[in-house]
Amino acid sequence: MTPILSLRAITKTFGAVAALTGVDLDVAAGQIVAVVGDNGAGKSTLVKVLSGVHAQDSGTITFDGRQTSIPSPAAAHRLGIATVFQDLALCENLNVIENLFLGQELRPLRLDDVAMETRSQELLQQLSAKIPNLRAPVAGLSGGQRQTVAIARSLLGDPKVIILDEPTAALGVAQTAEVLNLVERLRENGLGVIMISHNMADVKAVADTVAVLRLGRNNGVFDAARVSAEEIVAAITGATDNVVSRRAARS
Amino acid sequence: MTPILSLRAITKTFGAVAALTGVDLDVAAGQIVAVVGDNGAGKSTLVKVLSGVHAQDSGTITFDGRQTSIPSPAAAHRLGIATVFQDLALCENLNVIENLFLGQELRPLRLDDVAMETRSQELLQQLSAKIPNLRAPVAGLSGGQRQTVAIARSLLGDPKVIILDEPTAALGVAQTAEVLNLVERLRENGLGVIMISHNMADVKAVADTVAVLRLGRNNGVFDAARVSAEEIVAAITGATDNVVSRRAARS
Amino acid sequence: STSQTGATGSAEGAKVAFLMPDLASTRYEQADAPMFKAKMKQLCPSCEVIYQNADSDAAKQQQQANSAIAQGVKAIVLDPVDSAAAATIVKSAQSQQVAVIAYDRPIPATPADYYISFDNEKIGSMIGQSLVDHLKKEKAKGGILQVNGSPTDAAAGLIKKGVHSAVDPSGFKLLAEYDTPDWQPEKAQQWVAGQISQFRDEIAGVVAANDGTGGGAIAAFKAAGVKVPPITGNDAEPAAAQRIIAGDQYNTISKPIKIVAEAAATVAWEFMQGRKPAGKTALYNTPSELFVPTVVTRENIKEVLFDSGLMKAADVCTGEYAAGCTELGIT
Amino acid sequence: MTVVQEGRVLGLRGALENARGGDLGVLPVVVGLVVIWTVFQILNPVFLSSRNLVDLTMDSAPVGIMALGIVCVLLVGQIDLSVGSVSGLSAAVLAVLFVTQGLPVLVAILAAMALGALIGYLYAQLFNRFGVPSFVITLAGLLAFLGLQLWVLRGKGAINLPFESGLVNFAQLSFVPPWLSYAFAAVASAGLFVSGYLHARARRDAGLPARGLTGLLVRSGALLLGLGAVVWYLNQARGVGWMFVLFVAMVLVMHYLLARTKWGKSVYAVGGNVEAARRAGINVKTVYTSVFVLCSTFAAVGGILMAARLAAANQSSGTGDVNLNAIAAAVIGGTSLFGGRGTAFGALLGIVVIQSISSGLTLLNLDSSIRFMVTGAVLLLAVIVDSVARRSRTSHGRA
Amino acid sequence: MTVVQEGRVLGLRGALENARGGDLGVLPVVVGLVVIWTVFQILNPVFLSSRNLVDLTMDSAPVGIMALGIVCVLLVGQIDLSVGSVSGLSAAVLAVLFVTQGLPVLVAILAAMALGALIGYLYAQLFNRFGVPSFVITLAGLLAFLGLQLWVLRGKGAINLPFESGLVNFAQLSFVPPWLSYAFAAVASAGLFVSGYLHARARRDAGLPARGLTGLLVRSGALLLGLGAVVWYLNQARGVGWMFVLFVAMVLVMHYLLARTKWGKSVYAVGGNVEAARRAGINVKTVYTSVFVLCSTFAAVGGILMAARLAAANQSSGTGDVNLNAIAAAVIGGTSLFGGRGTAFGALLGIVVIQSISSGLTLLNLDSSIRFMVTGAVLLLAVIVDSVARRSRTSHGRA
Ligand SMILES: Nc1ncnc2c1ncn2[C@@H]1O[C@H](COP(=O)(O)OP(=O)(O)OP(=O)(O)O)[C@@H](O)[C@H]1O
Ligand SMILES: Nc1ncnc2c1ncn2[C@@H]1O[C@H](COP(=O)(O)OP(=O)(O)OP(=O)(O)O)[C@@H](O)[C@H]1O
Ligand SMILES: [Mg+2]
Ligand SMILES: [Mg+2]
Repeated sequence: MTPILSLRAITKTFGAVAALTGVDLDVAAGQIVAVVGDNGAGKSTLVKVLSGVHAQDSGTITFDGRQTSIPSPAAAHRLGIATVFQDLALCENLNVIENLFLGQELRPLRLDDVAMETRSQELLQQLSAKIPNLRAPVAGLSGGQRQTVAIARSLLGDPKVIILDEPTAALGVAQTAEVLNLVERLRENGLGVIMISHNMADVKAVADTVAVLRLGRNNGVFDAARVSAEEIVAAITGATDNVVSRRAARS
Repeated sequence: MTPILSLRAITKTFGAVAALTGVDLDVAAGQIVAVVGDNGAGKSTLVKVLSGVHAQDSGTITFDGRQTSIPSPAAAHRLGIATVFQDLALCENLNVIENLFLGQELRPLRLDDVAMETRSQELLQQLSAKIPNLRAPVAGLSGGQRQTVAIARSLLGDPKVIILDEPTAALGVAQTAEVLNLVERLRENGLGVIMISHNMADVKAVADTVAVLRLGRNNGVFDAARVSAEEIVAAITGATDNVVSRRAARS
Repeated sequence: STSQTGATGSAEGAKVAFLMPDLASTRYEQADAPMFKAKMKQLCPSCEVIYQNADSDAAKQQQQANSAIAQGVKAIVLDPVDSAAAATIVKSAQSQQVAVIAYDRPIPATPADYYISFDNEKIGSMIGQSLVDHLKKEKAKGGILQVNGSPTDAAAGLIKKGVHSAVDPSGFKLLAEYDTPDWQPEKAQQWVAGQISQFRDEIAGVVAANDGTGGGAIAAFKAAGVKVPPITGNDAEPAAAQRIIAGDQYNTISKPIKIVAEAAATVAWEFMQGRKPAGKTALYNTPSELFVPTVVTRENIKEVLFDSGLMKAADVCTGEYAAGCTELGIT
Repeated sequence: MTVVQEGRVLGLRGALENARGGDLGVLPVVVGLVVIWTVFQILNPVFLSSRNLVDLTMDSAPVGIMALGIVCVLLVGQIDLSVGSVSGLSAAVLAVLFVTQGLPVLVAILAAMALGALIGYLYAQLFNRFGVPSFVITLAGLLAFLGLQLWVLRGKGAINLPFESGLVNFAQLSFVPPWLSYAFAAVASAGLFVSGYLHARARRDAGLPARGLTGLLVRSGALLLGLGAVVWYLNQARGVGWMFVLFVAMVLVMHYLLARTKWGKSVYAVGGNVEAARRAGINVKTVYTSVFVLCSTFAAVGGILMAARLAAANQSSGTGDVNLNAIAAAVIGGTSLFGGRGTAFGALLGIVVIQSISSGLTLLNLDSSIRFMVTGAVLLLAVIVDSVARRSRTSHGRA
Repeated sequence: MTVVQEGRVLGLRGALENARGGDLGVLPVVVGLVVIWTVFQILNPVFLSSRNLVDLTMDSAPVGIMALGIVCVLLVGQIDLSVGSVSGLSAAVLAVLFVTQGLPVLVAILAAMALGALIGYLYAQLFNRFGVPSFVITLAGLLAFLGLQLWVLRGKGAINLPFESGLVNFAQLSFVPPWLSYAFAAVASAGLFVSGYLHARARRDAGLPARGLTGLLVRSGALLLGLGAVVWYLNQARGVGWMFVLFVAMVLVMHYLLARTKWGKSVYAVGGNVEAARRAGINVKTVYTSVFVLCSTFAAVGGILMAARLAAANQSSGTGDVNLNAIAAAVIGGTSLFGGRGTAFGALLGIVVIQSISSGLTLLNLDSSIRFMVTGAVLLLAVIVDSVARRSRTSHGRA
């Protein structure tokens, strides 16, 4: 598989903190890559580099065979990269529909609110979202409802690559299952998916490849079908004897 | 076990949305109660009622045998209820130490920063937190780092009941294990713990009792040792044939 | 050090400060300052005039005076923003051997070295009296509206007092009066418009404390579609001259600024050379020289403003005012 | 038929639920206004006379237009302290070009507006490039453009605008003929009905709940009655001024732009969470630029109208409380100083509140010390009514 | 010994890392100030003369104290537009009580300050009870207290304060004797060393990294040299005014309160995220009350000093640009208008920038129109330097 998106030697520092050091990553169309790592390992920073929020300090990004740069979120949108951010990036003062279509409203000069509302309902139904009122400000939504809105938003355009930063963190069991189903459907439709998660079960369930980040560096890329959860945890924590294995042993 | 905290018929509405309707809940000292439910089921609203953020519309709260009201977060603190909120409630402009000790600073008239820094380091170490610089504003922390800070904060006072609203949602595998260990230690120390989670594995691992909320109402209280994950999911979704079970059957 | 203080040594190349109070009236920037500078240049070509305007801020004026003293002026010509606060300036200047010439407004609390002025209270009474006389002559009925200057401006307080001294005993009823915040014409306009709604045709005339507020009052009558009654002004701005020529404004007041500014320059030059000129009279224990302003109406506008060279017909008689000028023989 | 009924039920229920939820919209400001009007009317019966209300509408227009610009700037979470100076400068430029230079009035107006737009563009550049807080940029602008205004008027002080000119006439004496003003009211109410009907039909066709026919009819009927009554009352005196019509038209246009276009949504998004807006691919800098340009241009328009109304431009044009009044009108009308919340109609209501207080006190003939105190007190009272209502809303959980 | 060395390495490395990370602290404002000073000095050599700098320090004090109050209000994300009016009112009250009523000056001062505190309390009540935006409350206050000031002075206009009184003397003529001023410098630097040393020792004892002895010595030495030089230079003219000493002392106290007390942390927390502060059990209303009271009291103190410096209170005391200068000083000193970011030292630096511009332009002898324009331009320039540096900081990820 030729990668649709490919990173080489990406480095990013914040003041004295080196968030990413020489990170490589490849995603092909129709492939789900899980990026896992400890808290502060640099996963979200990687996502932000890919979605144009931060510019990398050095390193190259190749998209669809062409070397490119992603200076702004708008540029990422243009390339066809859609992102669900860990902090969701919703406008609390706008309602659900407005948030879903933010930046990609239908009929810019005379908003087509009928079409937007219909499409929103469809999308959210597909994710089994339980949102009482689409016209209330997002400020009043529960954590999981917000996350659903953020996921729904990334599906709106016609993206080639979707990046999900801990998409199921706040979701209920049913919604999580729906999102995993959705991710699989995205793969079937030939999209490249990067999914960040702390949940080994979810990772094992959907990912094709698992890339581990540790302290801002690559720490192994595994074939999801062949690796065990324990091996991934060992790569994440940097040791086979860790608190997780001890806990598992104890119970 | 006599409950240390006990709710009866708690009701709370937001405009037209009935977030809680006649909810009952009991927590005893040395007991871990997991509250589970779908997105928007009212879990966080329940937490907010208990921590003085919202006042209930009706219903009674009994704490330590005395009927009481919790009109403000300060009142909750005084009773001995510490809370980790789902949205964390950190001040982005303050640094980690300042956030940890917010409202309970040592030596109010001449802050004892040495003692506060030492104590912060201890606490965070205990949670295996990986935070490069305790004196940098929280704005620059990763999602999991923030969550660790919020959890550490709730341990600072000398609470009798700790409420954790999806405490491990953003945590890495190691940190999650540490938090679960911590929750068990809290039980051993005789605290009452209310833990909200979407992760059935975590719930099964630590909880004594599982209370299910559905659409703002009680939907069963189970003994964690005897109930299966499937039964809980069925109570959450309101059906034994649900997307989770279908997904499980498929794979 | 002594080299920086006045009173001794050569006056060649010396500095003098000319400190004006506000921008509410255009005269300081346009008339007083250039005329003072011109006269000074004539008396002492090598001397330097430091001109500052305090923009109605007494503290700023104090800062300006201090900085003038720091620059080593030998005399300060001071038109105080606030007569009381100016005492500080006089004290500190005099303690550093810098002479202070009070200009335009007196400084009663601490005698300055000299006082040259017209009298704002007098100006108030003159415009008021002129209007009252006119109304009596016309056998007008009704009452008078009084538009005062800014409630936070001491000079406006003096004018107000003067106007009252003419209007109160006149027999015309004082319908209402208004302190115009910041001398704003728009505020005056809005107030007068309200009074037109209230009193309709009871209004025989309006005493406005300067040309700006007078213009506002006129605009209010025009906008209400009502005949404009006689309205006063003060300052003899070109715009007011135009309105007088057009018959919209009844009077304004022309102060012989050139004479006063030149007198101030002459006196300052005396002080700079270390002499102490004697006053024509004494006011507030200060040797003083007072000048009398002239009320300008349609009758005398030609002589007072144009024949004297204060204004040029070419500047004023533009557009629709040309006809009025011709009628009055202003060319 | 069921659909329509369902729609009506929803319409009614929705309104009730909103009221229960504390979402009273502009109602509280209106209540505050009614209180003010009643008190002033009792104190001086001239206050609610047609004549005085006509003056009130005319006085509201110039600063109201500025407030409209301020609403936009506040919506993105910024501020413009210099609208007063910009209005004064544009008045000065207009007067110099039109009177002194003898250019056609339209050219002079366009030049003054262009200057306003340019100033806004300059602000936006400084803001976007250097990230200087808009408070400081526009504070510097306040001083600099006041200086420029004085410089433009140097050696003149004040310039009369000829009373005969179309501009002065527009601002002082031109009123809508009564028949046309009634026609306006009718057209507005018919327009509301037609657009509402089309919208409801489209929603129903898409299977969404919609307002019922009766609801639409009642709404348009109420508007017709309300507008008709106002127009009739104003027509008892000179009527509805064209300048006021211009103001209302601008409010309507801005309302449309803010509520029904992509640009409007971007403005709210930038004010609500600028980082989220940026990540959504919105060109945040363009939004800031558009808003600053709009605000300064509106300030210029306000300045032109103020000069026209006074028939003069002078050195004190735009000084004094013009700035504060424009900002206060926006804030009283419910625009948040922290961005993301507010409407164009807020500017209209806010300026009417401010002008009512000012006009009412003007009529009372008070000593200026008392006048200042009462102005402060009344202003506060008007806003307390509003805030209490809003607070009940937040306590119901809607921020 | 190793600990000390480790400490020193940390101190140095820390500073370097901060600079690399773009955290330049107050450095940019200082750079802006140096630029302004250089330019003005070139244009007029009197600018940096001791005499002029003495005047500058004295002029800075009253508005600087007000700016200190504004910093507190801005820190909690609110604003006070009425410091000018409150200062004018307190000046008027002081003058009436002291001069007209003949009360002892201390009683008059305390009464004026109490009035200020009361006003702040009133604001806080309105804010806490009704949730009226502080912008509107203090706008109403601006008007109402201007009215009250006029009323207090009715029939008088202006009241002279006797030159012989201690108060006027304090503000105009009383300077620190040279030996004492040097002693102050020495005490300050010794104090910095001792407190730094004790703190470092406590940290080392607790096993935390700490500054090394050399670093502490260098820092205190630099302060000694810097202060000594300033004091020496000012002593070439009249010296260091007691009023300026008061101002600096208040800055130090406020710095301590904000940085080293629980109350200070609450203020930052409320400004950063009021809901988080509330959930942390902070009594948010008390914090707002304390801050509003502080700000109005400081405004009253500023007004008293301003009156003392003028030796008069009049109707225009506190009007004009007092408000804007106080707010601008806070903002230029790096206080955010959105709350949660700023320092007490910012007020000191900000007011020095503003007064330098004002004093420098006064010396330049410009036409008013040009003066306004240049003021605006210089203000902008000073802040651009600052903002560009700050921006590099945010682009490095520190908001
Ligand atoms: N402040 C508010 N204003 C309006 N509605 C609210 C508010 N807070 C919560 N709600 C509504 O109340 C319901 C319950 O919300 P809550 O946050 O308690 O859900 P939750 O069980 O915590 O869900 P999640 O698992 O997604 O966090 C939701 O429908 C939500 O939209
Ligand atoms: N804007 C910023 N300023 C300063 N430091 C930052 C910033 N953003 C991230 N960091 C730091 O960079 C490191 C990596 O952060 P990142 O958010 O990428 O972690 P993560 O892998 O997503 O962790 P988590 O699983 O907790 O979300 C952390 O140490 C964090 O503190
Ligand atoms: Mg992350
Ligand atoms: Mg929740």
